[in-house]
Amino acid sequence: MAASSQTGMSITLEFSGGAELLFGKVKKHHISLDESTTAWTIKKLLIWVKDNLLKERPELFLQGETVRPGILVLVNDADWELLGELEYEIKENDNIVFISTLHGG
Amino acid sequence: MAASSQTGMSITLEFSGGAELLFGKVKKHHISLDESTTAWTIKKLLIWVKDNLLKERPELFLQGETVRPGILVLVNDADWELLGELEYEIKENDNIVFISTLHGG
Amino acid sequence: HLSVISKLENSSIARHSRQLILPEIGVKGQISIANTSVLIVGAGGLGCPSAIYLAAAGIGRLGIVDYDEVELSNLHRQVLHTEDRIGIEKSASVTTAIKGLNSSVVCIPYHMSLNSSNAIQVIQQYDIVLDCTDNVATRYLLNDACVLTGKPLVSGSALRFEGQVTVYNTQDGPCYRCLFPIPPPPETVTNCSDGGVLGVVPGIIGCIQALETLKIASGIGASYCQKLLVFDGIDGTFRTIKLRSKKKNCVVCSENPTITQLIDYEQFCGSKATDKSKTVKLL
Amino acid sequence: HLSVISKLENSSIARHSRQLILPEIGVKGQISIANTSVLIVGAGGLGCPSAIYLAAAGIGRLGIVDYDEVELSNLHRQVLHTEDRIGIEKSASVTTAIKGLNSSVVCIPYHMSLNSSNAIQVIQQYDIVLDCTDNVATRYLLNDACVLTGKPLVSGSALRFEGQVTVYNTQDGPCYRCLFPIPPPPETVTNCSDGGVLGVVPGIIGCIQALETLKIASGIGASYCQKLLVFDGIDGTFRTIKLRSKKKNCVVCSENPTITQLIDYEQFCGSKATDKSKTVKLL
Ligand SMILES: [Zn+2]
Ligand SMILES: [Zn+2]
Repeated sequence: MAASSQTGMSITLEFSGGAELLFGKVKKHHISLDESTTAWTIKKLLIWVKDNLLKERPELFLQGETVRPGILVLVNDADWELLGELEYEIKENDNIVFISTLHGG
Repeated sequence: MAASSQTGMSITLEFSGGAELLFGKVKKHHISLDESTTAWTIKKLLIWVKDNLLKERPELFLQGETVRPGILVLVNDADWELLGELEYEIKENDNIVFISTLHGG
Repeated sequence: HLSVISKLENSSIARHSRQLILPEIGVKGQISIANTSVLIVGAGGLGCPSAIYLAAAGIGRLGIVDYDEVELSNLHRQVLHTEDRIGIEKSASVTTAIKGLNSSVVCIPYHMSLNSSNAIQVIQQYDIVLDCTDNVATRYLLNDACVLTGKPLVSGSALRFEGQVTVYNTQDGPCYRCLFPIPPPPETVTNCSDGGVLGVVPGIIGCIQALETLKIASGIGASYCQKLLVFDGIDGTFRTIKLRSKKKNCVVCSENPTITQLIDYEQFCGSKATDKSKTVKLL
Repeated sequence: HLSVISKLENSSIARHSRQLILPEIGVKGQISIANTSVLIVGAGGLGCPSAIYLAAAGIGRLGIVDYDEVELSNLHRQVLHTEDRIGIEKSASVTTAIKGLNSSVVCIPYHMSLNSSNAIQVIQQYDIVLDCTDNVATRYLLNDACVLTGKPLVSGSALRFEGQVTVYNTQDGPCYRCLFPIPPPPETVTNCSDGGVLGVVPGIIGCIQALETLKIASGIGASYCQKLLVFDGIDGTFRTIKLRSKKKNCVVCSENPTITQLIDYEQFCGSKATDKSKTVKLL
């Protein structure tokens, strides 16, 4: 797929449960990740998100190199824990969701 | 895709809203349609369903060559009206759902 | 009719503080909700949860239509009624429950069957109509009456462990007849008396109807216009289906309708406007 | 404790006829439901709909835990309370509502906060626990207490227009700590007082909790074990997520747990077991 990697890898990011409030209240982002010599892991994506999408207070989203406690990460509707968490290698058209868990009743 | 048409075309059929009661109470059926010289339209599928899957009282599912009034047909989660109804040509891996509309409250 | 309010009273601000701070609602949305009138047709499994959550949210005026009285076999799903109101008119029973929760809602019980001769007159007094009924004839009646009076129709249904929600006749979407131009054969229609229903299933569906109604009332807009939500309570699955557009040749909602006034819906459907008996003899 | 019943009384058959005819329930399932006891922790936006639909369905015994009294600002979502019960204990108010609908349910109000010293003693008297609370500390407390006593935990939460449901600690699925070994930083936790909530959203979520509970009680089994249902009320979308399995190194539910009795959850979470104030000073 030379054509697609030259124009970057298209994926969708979604934020819910209030996490979208740190991203300009936009729940769904279609993004393109540049061609890279190293694989696009979620670890690398989080740095990209911090530099390119996160609008405010990064400490409410990230803690060290991972997401802060209380945020679930899903890749194509499955818990990232099933897929290697930070080391998961992102593929074209992946849908990655960050859900802040709710506690209200 | 010579290999796949030799072994037939795999699709999923689902029945809900009570329509499953006419199909041995089985909601989801994975079926394979034989290779054919004419295209597999929904019209042709309905005859196949009547001959191969329908367990009882066909008049509660079919009327003439189409589904009886009150049954919605969906192809990949879209109303079949958007896709040509009986004339829609089925493709490999299509998900076709027959929903009997409910009236209770 | 409601007198239009333009500001919230202190008691309303205190009561609704948790929804006033939602940016999608705010003071403006709350005032819109308070200026909205809603007619709930059917005070049963769907009507009970719809009515109480609309009243809780501060809908200005609620009409409750039901021809029936409370029975013991209703109480497994019609949770606004009580044991000591068995035998009472359902519309009055729901009104009592609403008054207890929010006395500032104007609640009007209609102990009657809606039919072709009275439906328009009742419906035209309301902004939004909820179909919480249990039979096909009344569903066609409500559809046509809402098309003729230009009202959104928030339609719910439930049977066994399944439920469906859609919003007709708004945001340029289709009406019930666009989807179902011909009524189902009476022998294919199962009601809750014959098929059964787990009470909390209409609970879920009725709550979703209330949410859609509040989104219309506050200006957010409905989610299930030209979409059908299909719930399967055994599997725990919710499926959202994209429906067809308005039909160009729809007999009631198209530009050249052939139905311009209400018809005899029991005859059209071959079934009665009640869930008590299934077929009507066509003479 | 409930005395075990082995057949249905005529009044129960009449009341539950519409759910008895469901093949998935039947007489056997209804007897199971009547022999089940459920503890609802939190008599608020989630607890109200859960409680009334469980009572309607004929759950044998319902315990209702809440430390709070009814306030006007609760009534937009806590629909079992009434204007004339403002100031009354919420657990008593819910009990009154339940008695009105179904006097055959044994309903026990607990006007108290659950904490490490009393939770086990209350929970061990029930078969299933519903987390209808509004704070992180109580959510960890309930999780650990349910793991230690072997009870399924049907967990719901709601905020703004969103809701989440999952069932922990049953059918070999994970517990809350398997998913969230470390509590969220207190400054990232928003409650309904600060963030707001549209009342019918916890209505939908509480009904779904009741449905999951009835499926466990009747032997059908829960749908959202090792799954999370995520509802977005603005978009009208329901998403079901496949969650991880039980964690081999979970501190409480694994084979070699390090937590074998309840701890101080306010200290663990750095926040109080109430939605009224957010952080607790750690000494
Ligand atoms: Zn139409
Ligand atoms: Zn665990």
